[in-house]
Amino acid sequence: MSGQYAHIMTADEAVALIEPEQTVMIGGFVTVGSPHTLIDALVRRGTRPIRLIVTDNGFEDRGIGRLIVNRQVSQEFVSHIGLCPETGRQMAAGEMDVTLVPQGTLIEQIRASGAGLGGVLTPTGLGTAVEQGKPKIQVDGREYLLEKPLRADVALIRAYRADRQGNLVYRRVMRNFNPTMATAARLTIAEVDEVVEVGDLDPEHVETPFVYVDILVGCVIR
Amino acid sequence: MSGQYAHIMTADEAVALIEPEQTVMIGGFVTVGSPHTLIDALVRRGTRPIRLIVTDNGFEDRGIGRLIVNRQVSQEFVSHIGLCPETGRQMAAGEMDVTLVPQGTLIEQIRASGAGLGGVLTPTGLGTAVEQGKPKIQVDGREYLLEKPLRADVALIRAYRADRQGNLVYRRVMRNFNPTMATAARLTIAEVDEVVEVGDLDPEHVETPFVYVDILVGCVIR
Amino acid sequence: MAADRDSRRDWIARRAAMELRDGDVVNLGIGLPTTVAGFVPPGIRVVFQSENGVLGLGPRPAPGDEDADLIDAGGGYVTVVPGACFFDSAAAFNMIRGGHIDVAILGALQVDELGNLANYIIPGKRVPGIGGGMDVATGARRVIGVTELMASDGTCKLVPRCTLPLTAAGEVNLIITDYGVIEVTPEGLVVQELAPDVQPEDLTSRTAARLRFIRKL
Amino acid sequence: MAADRDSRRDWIARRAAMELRDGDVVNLGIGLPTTVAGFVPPGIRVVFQSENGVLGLGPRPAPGDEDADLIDAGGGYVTVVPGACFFDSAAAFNMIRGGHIDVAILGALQVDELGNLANYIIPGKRVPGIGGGMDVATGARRVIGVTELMASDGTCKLVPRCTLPLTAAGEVNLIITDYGVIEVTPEGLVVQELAPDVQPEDLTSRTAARLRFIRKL
Repeated sequence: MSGQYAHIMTADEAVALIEPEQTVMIGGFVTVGSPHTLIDALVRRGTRPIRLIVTDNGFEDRGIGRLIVNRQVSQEFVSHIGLCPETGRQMAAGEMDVTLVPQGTLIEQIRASGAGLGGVLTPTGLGTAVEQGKPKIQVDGREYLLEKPLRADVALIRAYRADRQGNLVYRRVMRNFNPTMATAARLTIAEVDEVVEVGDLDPEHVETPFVYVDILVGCVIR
Repeated sequence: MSGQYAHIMTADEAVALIEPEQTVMIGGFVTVGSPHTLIDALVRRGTRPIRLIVTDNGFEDRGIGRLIVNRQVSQEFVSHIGLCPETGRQMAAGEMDVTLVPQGTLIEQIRASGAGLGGVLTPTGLGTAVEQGKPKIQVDGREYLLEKPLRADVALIRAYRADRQGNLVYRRVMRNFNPTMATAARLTIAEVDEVVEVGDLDPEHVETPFVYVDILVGCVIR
Repeated sequence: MAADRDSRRDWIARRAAMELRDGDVVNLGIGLPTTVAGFVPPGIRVVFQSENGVLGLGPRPAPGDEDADLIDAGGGYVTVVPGACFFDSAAAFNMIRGGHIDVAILGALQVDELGNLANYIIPGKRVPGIGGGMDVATGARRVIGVTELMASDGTCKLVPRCTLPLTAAGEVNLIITDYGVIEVTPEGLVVQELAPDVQPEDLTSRTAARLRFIRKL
Repeated sequence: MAADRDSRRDWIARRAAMELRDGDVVNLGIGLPTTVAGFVPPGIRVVFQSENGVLGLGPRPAPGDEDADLIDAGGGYVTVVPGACFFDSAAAFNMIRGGHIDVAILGALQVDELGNLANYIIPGKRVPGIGGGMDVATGARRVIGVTELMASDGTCKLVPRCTLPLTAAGEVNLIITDYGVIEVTPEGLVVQELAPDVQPEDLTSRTAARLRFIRKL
């Protein structure tokens, strides 16, 4: 964000900024730390097709799985889909293009993009199906897969508290992919429990500096 | 660390674990966040030659520069040496092998090592003397330098508070290279203001998990 | 060997827990591996890491005490012990891939003479995805595969070469099954211990993998 | 052009500050660039980042109010403004290299027609090292080079091609000197503005770099 304050708006207003064919990152791990208010608004709006970068699809009736069930997703990079069987059905039917990524690779690919790096050199996936079609790079006699950065048009993330500038703090394992995704999208929309005044967050404990956050949306407890 | 508690010892006992020819990372940025008690103990002990990985050399009479002036350093990876002219003199005399590294590359090289990654793909240094002798990798039509991971035998770091397990918290810009260096050495020795009981640090605010910390040393305020 | 499945699985988990050393940092896979936490011997204190961002997992919370923001990588509610800490996924996987996890205990669909592990795709069934398993198997200092020897379809999971898609190549150090404990060495598989009432032939007759026996068992 | 050096440098810094937009995140190099912070126009709020791990730098502290753990990348004591935050060097350089800094204002030893910047090695003098300058020059969205046109040895710092070792290749967008403001475009250098009392010939007679003038100045 490059204004003095982050924009505060409703979830419906925020997700209206997502356009068809865009790539959207969504935080959360098995629905914990997912921005449910934003996801539900995106389901209501029905924007399609969109491409997703997520660590898992949540459940068919909660979290990211709702977007899958609503047939809004044409393509995704994802690590785990087991709790949302609809994904497998749409894959098998050729309706969704799903790239499975080791979770530690996926988070580094997102980080690389936000950090201006050209990719990730990881040993994970060597000797497995994951290595297919990817360059292998030798460094000091060891082999690594080169995995490319992953960037999004919009990141939908979840945090615990924000100040009006957009500085964010998290709670427990709500963190997961959220802080990294915040850095890797052109537009980052954060769903938070509470927005406090600038100066009310301890500068020692801010985990996402406000430069990464454009829009704040209140969390609707379901 | 793989014991239940970190070892607590004096700075002199701790630096006695460093052997000649070893590579030592030392945290701090222009002496702020440097483990001065440990550095001073290492100067007293006089272990030489050692190799250093540091972001700067501090001053000739304070911080890492004291090791240079005491002629304990044969080789170093470093980003800035301007405040410690003795470095330049020993370089010119062929007494020290100094590799200058862009600071953002240096911290990523250390992180890569601690994170099990094969290196860093960075645009920084392209078209400059930094690129000499290094592989260039094309990713999606853009060029990056491949910079290798940097690993140490021992990391000497500075934190603010620790619990007895070795969980660490920092204060203000004391952080700098310390949290990352903690992850990238076989043995990590942390100099801290205070050691508290396990459970007395807020789990939301621990920045260096105890798995990275082997030894705790009290900070001597000078 | 105990006849009922629960007892056999408990034996595997208890035996795996005996591999843990005081102070170990441990990552447990989903399913059978998760149950290992319940068998850590008295006097041994280990710390459990979960790749969704917590070091210092405690037991399941009592009903009503669940924290909506505190689950493990299997999606179950957990607690934390004193000295725990939280971090994001990037830090969690740095810890894993960087070799800072002492022991990973993972389930297996197949494991072979080379220490190859296959544990994420069952042919003809839904693909659950990869998750953190590849990183954990690749990064942990010591990888222990735990599994019943025989799959429910009657095939043996200990094989000369995995035929299922691999999770990690050559990373498994020890295999603990309901028939015994098998070490993966550069010279092949070595049976270190047989489960109670198991004879060497019970094992050799079921697997096509080449086995050596460490001594008269 | 003001005759005394301090006034000329103040003009450069004030002019550089006029390039800042409300809400910009700004990284300032050591020396002349640091003084830009004192000239930010009223009504414009910018946020200063320092690569040693702080976003939201405030003014120098009053004597006696220094915090030993709070310096900027130049090593001077600073304060922070409300809403500031601290982070480690890895996060600081991700912010820089990842394009999250709107404007970097950097000193120059030489700058050339291609937007190449040389600002870290003076031949025959001690090598101070590289520091964060290469990352800042490479990563910031907009790079403004600020420098007196003439070096103390009488040579011009604005050159057709840098002869000193480069800090970054082709990254400078705007050059602000005590003779005027020069934009680096794909078609070469374009003088956008002359300093007070400077004539086009004052500039063209001193530099061998090819200059176009945006309009009658």
